[in-house]
Amino acid sequence: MTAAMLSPVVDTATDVVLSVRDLQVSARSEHGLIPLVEGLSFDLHRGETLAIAGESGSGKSITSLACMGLLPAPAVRVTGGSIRFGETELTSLPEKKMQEMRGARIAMIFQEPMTALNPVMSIGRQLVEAIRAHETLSVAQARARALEALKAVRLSQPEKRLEQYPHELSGGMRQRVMIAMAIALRPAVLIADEPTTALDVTVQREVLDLLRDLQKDLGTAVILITHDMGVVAEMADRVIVMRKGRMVEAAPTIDLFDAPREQYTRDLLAAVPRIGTGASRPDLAKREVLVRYEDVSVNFPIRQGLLGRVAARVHAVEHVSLDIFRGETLSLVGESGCGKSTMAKALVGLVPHTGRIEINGQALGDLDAKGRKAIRRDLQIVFQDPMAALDARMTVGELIREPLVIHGMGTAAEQKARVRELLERVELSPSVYNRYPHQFSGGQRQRICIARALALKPKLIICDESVAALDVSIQAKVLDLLRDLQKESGVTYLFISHDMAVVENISDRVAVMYLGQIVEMGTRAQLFGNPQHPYTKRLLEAVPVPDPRRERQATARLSGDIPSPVWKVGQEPQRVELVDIGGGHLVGR
Amino acid sequence: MAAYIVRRLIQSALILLGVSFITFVLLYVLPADPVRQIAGRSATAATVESIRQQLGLDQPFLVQYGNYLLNLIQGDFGRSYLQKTEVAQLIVSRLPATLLLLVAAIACELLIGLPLGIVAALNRGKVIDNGLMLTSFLTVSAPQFVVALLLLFVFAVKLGWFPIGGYGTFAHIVLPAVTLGILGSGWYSRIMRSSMVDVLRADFIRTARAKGLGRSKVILGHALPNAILPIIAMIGIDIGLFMSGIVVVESVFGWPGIGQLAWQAIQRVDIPIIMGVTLASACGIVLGNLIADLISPLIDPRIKLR
Amino acid sequence: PVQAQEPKHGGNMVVTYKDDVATLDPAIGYDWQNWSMIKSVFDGLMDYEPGTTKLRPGLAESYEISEDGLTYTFKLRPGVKFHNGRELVADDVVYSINRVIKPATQSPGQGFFGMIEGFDDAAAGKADTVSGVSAPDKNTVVFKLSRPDATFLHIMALNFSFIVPKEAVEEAGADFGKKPVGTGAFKLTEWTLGQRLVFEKNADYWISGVPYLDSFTVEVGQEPVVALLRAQKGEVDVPGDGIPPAKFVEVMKDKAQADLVVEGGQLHTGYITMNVTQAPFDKVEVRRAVNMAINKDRIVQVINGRAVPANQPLPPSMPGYTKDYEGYKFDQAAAKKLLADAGYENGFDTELFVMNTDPNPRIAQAIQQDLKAIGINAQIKSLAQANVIEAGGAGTAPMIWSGGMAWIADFPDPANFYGPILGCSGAVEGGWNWSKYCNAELDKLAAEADSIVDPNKVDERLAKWSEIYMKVMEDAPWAPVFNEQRFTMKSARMGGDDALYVDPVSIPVNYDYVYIKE
Amino acid sequence: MAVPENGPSVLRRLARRKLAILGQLIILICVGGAVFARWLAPFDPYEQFFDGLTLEGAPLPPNENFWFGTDLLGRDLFSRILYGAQTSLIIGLVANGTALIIGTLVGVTAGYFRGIVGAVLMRFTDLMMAFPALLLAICLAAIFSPSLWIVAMVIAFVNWVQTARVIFTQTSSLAERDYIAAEKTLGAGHGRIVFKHILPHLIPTLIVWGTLGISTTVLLEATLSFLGIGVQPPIPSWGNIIFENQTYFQSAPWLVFIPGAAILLLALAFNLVGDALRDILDPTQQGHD
Ligand SMILES: Nc1ncnc2c1ncn2[C@@H]1O[C@H](COP(=O)(O)OP(=O)(O)OP(=O)(O)O)[C@@H](O)[C@H]1O
Ligand SMILES: Nc1ncnc2c1ncn2[C@@H]1O[C@H](COP(=O)(O)OP(=O)(O)OP(=O)(O)O)[C@@H](O)[C@H]1O
Ligand SMILES: [Mg+2]
Ligand SMILES: [Mg+2]
Repeated sequence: MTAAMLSPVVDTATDVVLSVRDLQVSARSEHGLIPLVEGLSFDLHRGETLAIAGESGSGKSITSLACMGLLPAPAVRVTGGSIRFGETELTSLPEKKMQEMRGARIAMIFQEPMTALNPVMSIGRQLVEAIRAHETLSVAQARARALEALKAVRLSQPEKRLEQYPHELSGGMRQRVMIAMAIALRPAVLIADEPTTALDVTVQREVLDLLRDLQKDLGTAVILITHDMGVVAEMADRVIVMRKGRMVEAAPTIDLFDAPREQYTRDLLAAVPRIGTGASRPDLAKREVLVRYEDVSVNFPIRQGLLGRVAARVHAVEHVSLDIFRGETLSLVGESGCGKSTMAKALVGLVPHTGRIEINGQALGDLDAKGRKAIRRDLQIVFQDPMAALDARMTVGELIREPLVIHGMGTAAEQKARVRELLERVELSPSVYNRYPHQFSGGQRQRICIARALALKPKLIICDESVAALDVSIQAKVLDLLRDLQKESGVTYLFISHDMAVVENISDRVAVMYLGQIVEMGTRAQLFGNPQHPYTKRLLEAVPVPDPRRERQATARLSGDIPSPVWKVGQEPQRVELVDIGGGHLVGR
Repeated sequence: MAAYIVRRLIQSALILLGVSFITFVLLYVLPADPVRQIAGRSATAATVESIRQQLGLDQPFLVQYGNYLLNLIQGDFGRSYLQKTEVAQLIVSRLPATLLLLVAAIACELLIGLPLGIVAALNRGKVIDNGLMLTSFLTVSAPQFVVALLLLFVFAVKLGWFPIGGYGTFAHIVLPAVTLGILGSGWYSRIMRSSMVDVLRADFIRTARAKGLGRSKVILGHALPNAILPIIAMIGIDIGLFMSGIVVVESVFGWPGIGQLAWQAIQRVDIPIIMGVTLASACGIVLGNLIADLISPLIDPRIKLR
Repeated sequence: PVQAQEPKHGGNMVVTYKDDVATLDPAIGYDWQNWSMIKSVFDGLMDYEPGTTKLRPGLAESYEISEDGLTYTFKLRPGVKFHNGRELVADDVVYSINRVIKPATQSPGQGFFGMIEGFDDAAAGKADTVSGVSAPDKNTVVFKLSRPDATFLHIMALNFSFIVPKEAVEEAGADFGKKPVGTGAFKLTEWTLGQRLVFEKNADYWISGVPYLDSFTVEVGQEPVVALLRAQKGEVDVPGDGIPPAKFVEVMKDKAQADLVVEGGQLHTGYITMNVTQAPFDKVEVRRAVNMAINKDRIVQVINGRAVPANQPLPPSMPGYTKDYEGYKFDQAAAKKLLADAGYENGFDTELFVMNTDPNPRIAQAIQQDLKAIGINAQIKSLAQANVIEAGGAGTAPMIWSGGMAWIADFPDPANFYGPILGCSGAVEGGWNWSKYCNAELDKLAAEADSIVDPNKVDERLAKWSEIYMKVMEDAPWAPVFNEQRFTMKSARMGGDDALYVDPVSIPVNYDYVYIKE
Repeated sequence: MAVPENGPSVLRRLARRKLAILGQLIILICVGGAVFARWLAPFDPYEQFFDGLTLEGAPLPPNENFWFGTDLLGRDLFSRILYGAQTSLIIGLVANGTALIIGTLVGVTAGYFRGIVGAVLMRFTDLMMAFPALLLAICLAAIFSPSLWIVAMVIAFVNWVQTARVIFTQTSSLAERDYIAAEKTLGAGHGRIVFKHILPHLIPTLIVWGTLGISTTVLLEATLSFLGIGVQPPIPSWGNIIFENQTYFQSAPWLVFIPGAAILLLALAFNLVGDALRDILDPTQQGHD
């Protein structure tokens, strides 16, 4: 592949705002320079959206940081090529000049809205500071501008937000603040590095819409970095596909989706889960209840006052009743904070609950310590963030061996052999036994978690957003793995997710949760084919579709704030009653 | 907030009660007889007994302690055995000096320790970092008395920049505060360094840079406020450590604080003063911690007082 | 030159001390530093010639002693005024003596007045007043004693018997020690707790022409090393704690500074007590062996020659000192032999208690090494003063090095070295006779000696005391080590006889008689 | 990323760092000096030499006979420093170590288990923090008869408080982490979680506090000696050599600065090794030397 082949399709010199040529970024290490990005070239035109897609670790973020002059020096540096912003060469620009550039001419939105804002500064101050860094304005004037920017990103109650701190806002709101900060100075280039990956589908939808509208209004050129082909299809004019630091393919979006030239691109597209393409699943032979939730509630008290009396409660799970059948996959969907994880935690005994949870006919509450330990063998959970769920100071082998040691299964040699077997099962080389979690990619780590969960041959595995953080290609692999395991051993899954496409791919039945209660439940066909509850419908609409030709009809925007599950003592949320509308399809009224 | 403070004050009162009890027990079992000290060498056994009776020291332990508490509640700290003066008066006359020194010393520690910690963090792994680490060890390993005298000798006697000990003007406080400050700065710089290293890795630092802020603004405006929290907690711990160092520094610099009062009282088993000073310093420590806890949420709004 | 001899009036002198001044109440104060100030603020019936140990009348113009030595009649000096302006009368004397004895006062000096008739009842609280003190008229005070006591006049010169005005005491209550009102040469005008005391000249002082200074300031809480630095800079006239050991050699080597140093004797003896009630020190041979084992010259060298070796309890400047006594010679071989005689040819283990302030632990270590040479393994217990005193009183300490805790004489009389620290009365639980040495025969001799009150028979009395101390040395409950010399410094501008700066009674400075030259 | 399959042993990796080697060397010298003091010391550390003092009774500066000079009693300072290493190492390591252990125990118990036991422990810690340590030491001194081990215990008893506070805070936050929840769902008992999954994460903090604590405890021992609870004279320790002689820092600087340097070096050496160890034990730091 030559550079000429990859050169952008349209090239009218006048409207190129950012031009990258033969960029090379390298990291210093014990073994000399390691190239992270090599020979990357592209042009960004005024008003266009250029998507950079590719698997994790392919150098997308490094590229964008190089454009911002924010590479983590001294370890990582630009070692060749050029980045030109208009007439200015950025790679050799002195830091002082680069500072003037940043924020004002090129702005950036980062992946993690939760951590990208300074937690100890009010939103207003952070915005005002950004504005005043580039324009000589009084605080009051800058504040007015900040307010304007907040209004532009359609944040509710913008005046109030100025006084608030990041932790008082939800993830979506924070990401909007980030966007407001980025557009406040009307930069010519906006780099958005996975701006929605960490967000809920519904919120993602809003943020994407917002970005598109803003771009239309301001004419800003946007570099959108993502691994979600759905997002690419919806947003981008052109796409660059990267892999291992190199550009694999560059094409207008429609062309790319229609006729991917490279095998890698084809694989990437194939891996994207699409609603309606889930393989049909065999019906369960007999419906045998493995887990039963009966009127389960979980409250978290909020203490206040002199004596620390309980003033209010977070009603995380409200009177939920639910059966999980042996051998099936039940998915629990809903937006962030609706109580999905809490359901899972109650099941494994991490949070106290009221009501009754039965496993194999035994009520959790009736068990003594020994019984609880025994039942742990049947229940395993795979968490959302594999890095956080693994003790960073233990080797992978030891981590997987943990459950065997805890439950005293076999001799040391047997245990080690079993670990090797498990590693192979999740398609990792047994030779990684002595490595540490941080030496693996996210997908590999998640497979380690799964291996650990499998060690005890459990009857039920809870997957709490287990694939949310993964690349599409890796996500697909993990999902395949899960399916294979189920086929082999008949294990049951409680699958927690907010990604409707994934859910559609893997579940037998689906339950939709909203504010701690189940609002709709049924088989996959029932739910996806005939969604009844408005909330379910909204969830489905929000899913980005990996088809650039599809026209998206404008959806009604969520007005006001997300309702809160916090209730004063004595008050309770209204109970949702589920009605069977036929074939076990339950809908909340 | 108010409820929190009230609850903390109640807790503090309980802590003070505990401190007073332990101190009382220790002094009670201490193999040294205050009455002997009062009565003098030529006293007869009868005199000794009479004084013991007058002071109520012949009573059973719990009665003594109960009486002490009863008086304490009425604000009566008792009278010094040997000076015969009201303990409250003695403490009140010396407390301001100690508090002043404490505040000045902590300010010094921060002024010395924080910049060093920040510079070390910014130059992590380089020669400067190692040099500063060495300095921090030097400061924690230095004997206080020697440092105090050395500073006094160089800056007051030889250079004449400051008065040779005493109390009153700003010039007087510099050397004692610096002495205490130098010694504590080692801890602060080390804690600051590690906290700063963590914060500098945080995402929001990158955000701040992406806004186009200058280096100093990023470090002082964004990194510092986030890195300072462990320091605030450390100040709370530090006040406790100070109380022992203050004796030496006060005596070298002729600083009229409670350190010296306590020292002499301990030497002579003047129990009311020991009790009074102990309670006063415990009060200071407890209040210091309370203030530190109250400041924390002002710096980090995520912290909720509960 | 002549000028220097002529005292000048005016000026302010600055004196520093490490320890805070606890109280200026003459009935309470018992530290040498507050004694010197109390002596300037108050007066007693008797006084000493400045810079000497010679008694002279003070507030009493004259006194008479009855034949049997049991009645003392003092005639008060007329026209003496308290600082509050009121004239001193005989009732004030009666009040003051009663106050010291009254249990409620908790005076550490109460025991000194045991010879006064009715003391026991008053001290026990059975009587409100002491029957032995009375004021027949405005100018006369009569003391009746229950036994003749030659030390009585010294007691009348002691701080504890200084005269205080009743109304001022009652007004100030327990705080009198912070608001003293007396008849002395100076009055207290400022006391900033923990910092400084300022004394101003009493213009109405009953000795005309005295004091010379307009005022003197005492700064407290000053580390001796720092005080010396300040003295070298001229900020301080007299560093009250003397020259600290760390600076001593340096100062003495510098001619200019050495000239400002004043040296004088002190009524001080440093000694080792041995608990005679416990093995192995119950054997006199062992105690003598210890006496012979100590290399006193070396110890004096260790403290930079700031003392002279001692061979008996009394210091050389104390009347009654036995000049021709040779004491136990330093002779390790003989000491070993004595030990062997006592059955300790292999030596023994014991403990040496010592107060923990420099140079005492050092001296203890030198002693330890000397003892080791004759086979005695003494483990050092270096403790806070109060703990050593407690151990000594309880009799649990086999050996104690006295340094830092005792014994600077209260008054210049040989009797002062006996009673509580060598006599039977102190050899009780909690007493200050740490040797627990009790020799009834010596107690009797002591009583006899003190009953010789006739001024003409002083020599006879002193001879008796000398005999007592020689007998003590024979029994050797102590091993006297050295008599400390006082080395102090004064600024170049300070005038007055050197003796005033090492006054054996008004330690460390006789504020009333020193003056500023320029 | 090129990561060796089987990392070399901790010791071998320790041996690769120059600073850590220096630190180990210093520690080795200190320990060697302490253990072999009897053979290494040119003189008896207790002997007060007649020619060890000038005629005025001043100590001698370093010379060919007394390498580090003599002290105020005419003893050989070099020999005393060697013997003093025994005491100081015991204080700096045992006392400091015990304090760390108590502090960790209390901090982890309170931070991990919470509940009533945790609350009581933390209140007790608050109480200890508000309590003047020196007073406690003095009283203990007077009540027990001082010996090296008592001193070590008193120091430990006084010094654990700060560690407990810091460890408590850290453990509380560790206990909230996902991986601890994951361990719980695997059925791991509390003991296993605490020892295998919490303690290892506290190592960096413990290293910082432990190494800084070396100097402070060695000096604290000196303070205690002064108060009468320390090791009793004539037994030397680095701290009490400094303490006895601190007023002489001008006239006999060797008496203060030589033992001072010894303390500093020891603390530094432990820090160098500790720093290296922390990096080595922390797998996430590998490849970042
Ligand atoms: N500071 C650094 N030092 C060395 N290597 C680094 C550093 N930061 C990133 N890398 C490496 O650079 C490569 C590209 O990283 P980059 O963050 O650009 O990936 P990405 O495409 O953004 O992936 P993701 O989708 O996970 O965000 C990765 O292999 C990563 O390990
Ligand atoms: N320990 C806790 N104390 C107080 N509130 C809690 C606690 N754990 C969870 N909550 C609250 O309970 C609610 C449900 O939380 P949960 O973690 O179950 O949501 P979720 O559906 O899993 O969300 P996400 O998709 O973000 O993981 C949220 O409002 C959350 O803030
Ligand atoms: Mg990235
Ligand atoms: Mg969740």
